[in-house]
Amino acid sequence: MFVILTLLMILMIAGAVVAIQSKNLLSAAVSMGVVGFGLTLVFLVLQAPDLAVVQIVVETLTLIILIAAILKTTMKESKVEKSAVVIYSGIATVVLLVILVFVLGGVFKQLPDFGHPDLRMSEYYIEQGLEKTGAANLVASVILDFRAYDTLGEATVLFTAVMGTFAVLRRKGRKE
Amino acid sequence: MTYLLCSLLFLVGLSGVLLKRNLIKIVISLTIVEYSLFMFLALVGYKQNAFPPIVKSVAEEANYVDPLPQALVLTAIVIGLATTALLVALAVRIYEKYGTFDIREIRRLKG
Amino acid sequence: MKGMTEIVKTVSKLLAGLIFFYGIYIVVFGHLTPGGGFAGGVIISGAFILLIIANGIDEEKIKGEKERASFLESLGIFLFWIISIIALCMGAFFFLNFLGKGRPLNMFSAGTIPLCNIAIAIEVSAALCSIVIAFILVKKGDNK
Amino acid sequence: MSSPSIAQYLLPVLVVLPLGGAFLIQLLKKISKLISDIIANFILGVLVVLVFSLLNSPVLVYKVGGWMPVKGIPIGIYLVLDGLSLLLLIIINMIGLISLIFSISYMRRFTNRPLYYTLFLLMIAGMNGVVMGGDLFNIYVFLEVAAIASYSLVAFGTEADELEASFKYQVMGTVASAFILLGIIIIYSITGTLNLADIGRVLKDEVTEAPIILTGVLFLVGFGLKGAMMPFHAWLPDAHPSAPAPISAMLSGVLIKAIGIYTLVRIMFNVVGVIPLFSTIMLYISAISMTAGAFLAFAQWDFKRLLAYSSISQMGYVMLGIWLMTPLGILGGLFHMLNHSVFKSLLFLNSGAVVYGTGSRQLKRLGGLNQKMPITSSTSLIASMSIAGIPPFNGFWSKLIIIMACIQSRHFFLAGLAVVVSVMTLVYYLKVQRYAFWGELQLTLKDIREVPFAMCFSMILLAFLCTIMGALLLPGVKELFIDPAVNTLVNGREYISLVLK
Repeated sequence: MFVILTLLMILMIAGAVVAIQSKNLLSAAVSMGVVGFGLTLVFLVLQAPDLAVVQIVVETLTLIILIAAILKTTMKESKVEKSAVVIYSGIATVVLLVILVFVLGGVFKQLPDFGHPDLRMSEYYIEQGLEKTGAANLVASVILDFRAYDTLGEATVLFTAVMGTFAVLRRKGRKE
Repeated sequence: MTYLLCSLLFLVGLSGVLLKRNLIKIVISLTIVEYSLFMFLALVGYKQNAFPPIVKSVAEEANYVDPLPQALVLTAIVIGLATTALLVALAVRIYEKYGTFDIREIRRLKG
Repeated sequence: MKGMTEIVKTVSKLLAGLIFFYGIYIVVFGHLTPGGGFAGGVIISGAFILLIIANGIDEEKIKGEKERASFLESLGIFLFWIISIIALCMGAFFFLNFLGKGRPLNMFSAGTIPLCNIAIAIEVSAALCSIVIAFILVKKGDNK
Repeated sequence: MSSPSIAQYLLPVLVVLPLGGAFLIQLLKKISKLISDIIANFILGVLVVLVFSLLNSPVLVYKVGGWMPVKGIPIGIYLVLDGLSLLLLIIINMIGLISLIFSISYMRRFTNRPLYYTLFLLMIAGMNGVVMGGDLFNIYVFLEVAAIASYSLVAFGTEADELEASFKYQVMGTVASAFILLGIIIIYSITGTLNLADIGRVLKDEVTEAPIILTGVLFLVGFGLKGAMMPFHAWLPDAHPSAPAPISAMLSGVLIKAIGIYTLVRIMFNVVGVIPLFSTIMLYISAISMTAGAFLAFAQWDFKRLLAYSSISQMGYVMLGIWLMTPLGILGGLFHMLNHSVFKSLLFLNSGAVVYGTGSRQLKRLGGLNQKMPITSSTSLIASMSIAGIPPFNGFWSKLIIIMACIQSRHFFLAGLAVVVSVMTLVYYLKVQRYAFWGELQLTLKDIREVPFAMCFSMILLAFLCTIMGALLLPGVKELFIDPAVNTLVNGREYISLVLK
């Protein structure tokens, strides 16, 4: 299990690097799809079937929206000339990220190690989940009963995004 | 070790946001940053050789994976979809107005 | 936007019904099997999007569709909003699961959870359909 | 199952009502053109009445879903109302109502009014959800609701530069949310719970551990980006000017406080506990914000960009007050936050009136407006006086308290800096008055008229507030408004025992 997880993660990182560096926008979108569907497999390996179902479907939809936008505009990446500014900012960012890797690495050692989480709030969800809410799918009971207020906020986020997309994509913003 | 790989993906996405000039590339890098956070959340909730959080029968008392981070990931996935949809809508309209996806071009045209 | 070849059109007509019912299955059994309001809603919207992309659309007819989709979306989230405040109006706590829990492990068993799942599925499927229709309606770079 | 007490009843209504209103507007928008105005204004009016009825209530804790704690561990999501969130609620809903009245006639120039009102109500609901949230992930979700609504409202005019400003604002906002989510995940993996009070209880002694310091830094970066603190302010001078005037009044006056400053202060003071090193870092950040914001504002010729930079500088004042960590400093910071939301939104509404009347924001092309637009120029004179800290108006009192707090805690350099920046603020607001309102009337502007009644009414209301809010420091009134907020911050970790009693 552990080996599969590491392999999948390496695949996702490779897909991410290709997505960012590729010249053609369509191939960038497709390699983003690689990262997304790799994430679906990671969810399956981590015993999270709920997430795999939602992730695979939402990933397909994100790709549809992204590729629809790319086909409407242009596929070629803007030409990146190697000016001094680009190189300096590149080096500065790489140095910053290397420092961040060490900081995050140091901190993650002190978190409860992988595979043995210290449950506190969710012990109750696991023991009393079925009895108190009647739902066999504990994740559904957490989403729609223990923390239903989150899901109301989150459905509102989707509603706001649709209203925002309508506001941005309408033909004329101002009347005069 | 797995947390380190996950933070590597976060940093690759973050570097894409900081370095890239193309609007669509920035949107893709932001999505990759969000994917790494979802993975990190799922990793935090994982328990060694435990069952997925679907109760098979009322009687037996199996040990399940932690359902709370999975609920958080479900919410975060839809928030990520909402943000991406709005960002891509903005990128399409910006391309329509400026004719290019390149930030430097847009800043020059904006004047 | 013109549709695709004849083969794709017929296959998409056959498949769309299947995907639609699979989505409904995921929503209705959301509290028993993995899935739920969100996954099922997105699958249902996938069925509609497949039909739109495969068969192509004419601009005017789809504008009416977009209005209906956004109305259905507001209706869906309004239903979910009403489920959340019914308990508040009855004097109990906000978002209380007031319906009976029923016998575990069968369809009518989790109080308001299946109703919430259905309301969310309506909202999510209508929302994503209207987003994709809005993207398709954007003309290809008309005014600079 | 004990049902909630009457006062507790109002907590969820403050979030549910604007949400319901937003969905209702989208359902009923076909009935008549006025329906969305009526619903939106009615709901915000009810909200203001509810907030003022909650004034001197004790700390209220509302358990959503009726889930009582098990073995002392909170299970569901809590809504917590204490002094600090009540002060923020007053700011959000009062300025929201006044901006809404202003936008009744201002938004005639824009298409699709119901969509505008829906997004406005969603922003109000999001901010109310953030301010009353007692659960870390719940604050993140409602923060996203308010943020996404404000991204689309900034791009509401779909002009070329507005779209670009909204895109830059959204990219930086999403990066900020990613950092905040990373912080939340680390806190969850350490403490195993998401309830703010419970996190505080679990973290009681280990405040100097590496993960907690990293989470502090992540929250500083994330909420700093959302609140446009100095190193992360790049999006604000583009986003605020390009938004429609009532929206930039809401963004500058309310959003960066409720999302940026409130959340950072709540987590740092009440939950994690402030390390002395952290408060000195914040003092430096606020000092830089204050001075750099003033210098940048000094050089602007666009009316709204000048106001945007001045917001950054005034936010520096607020944070300077709060992060002195002394009762007097916190009093000054919170009182300045209240005052700033009033006079900054008045200034943005004035800029909207000028744009509505003359059609341009460039100070060079304006002049002598006080002959043609008396109400706008007189209210903007009052606002400029109070932001610059001239005695009778409210800005003077809060700046005075902040400077006294700096002296009391022996930060003489910061006190001097605050005085210098206050003088600079006076200078660049006089520049605005000189070029926009006094001076001779430009030939092109001969035929402009005063703005319609709804806009004048809201400007006069805000100007009236500017004058009387100095009285908030009187002994009788102070206990009602400001003291509960100051006490929640002064005895920081009491919050945990209050919520989990």
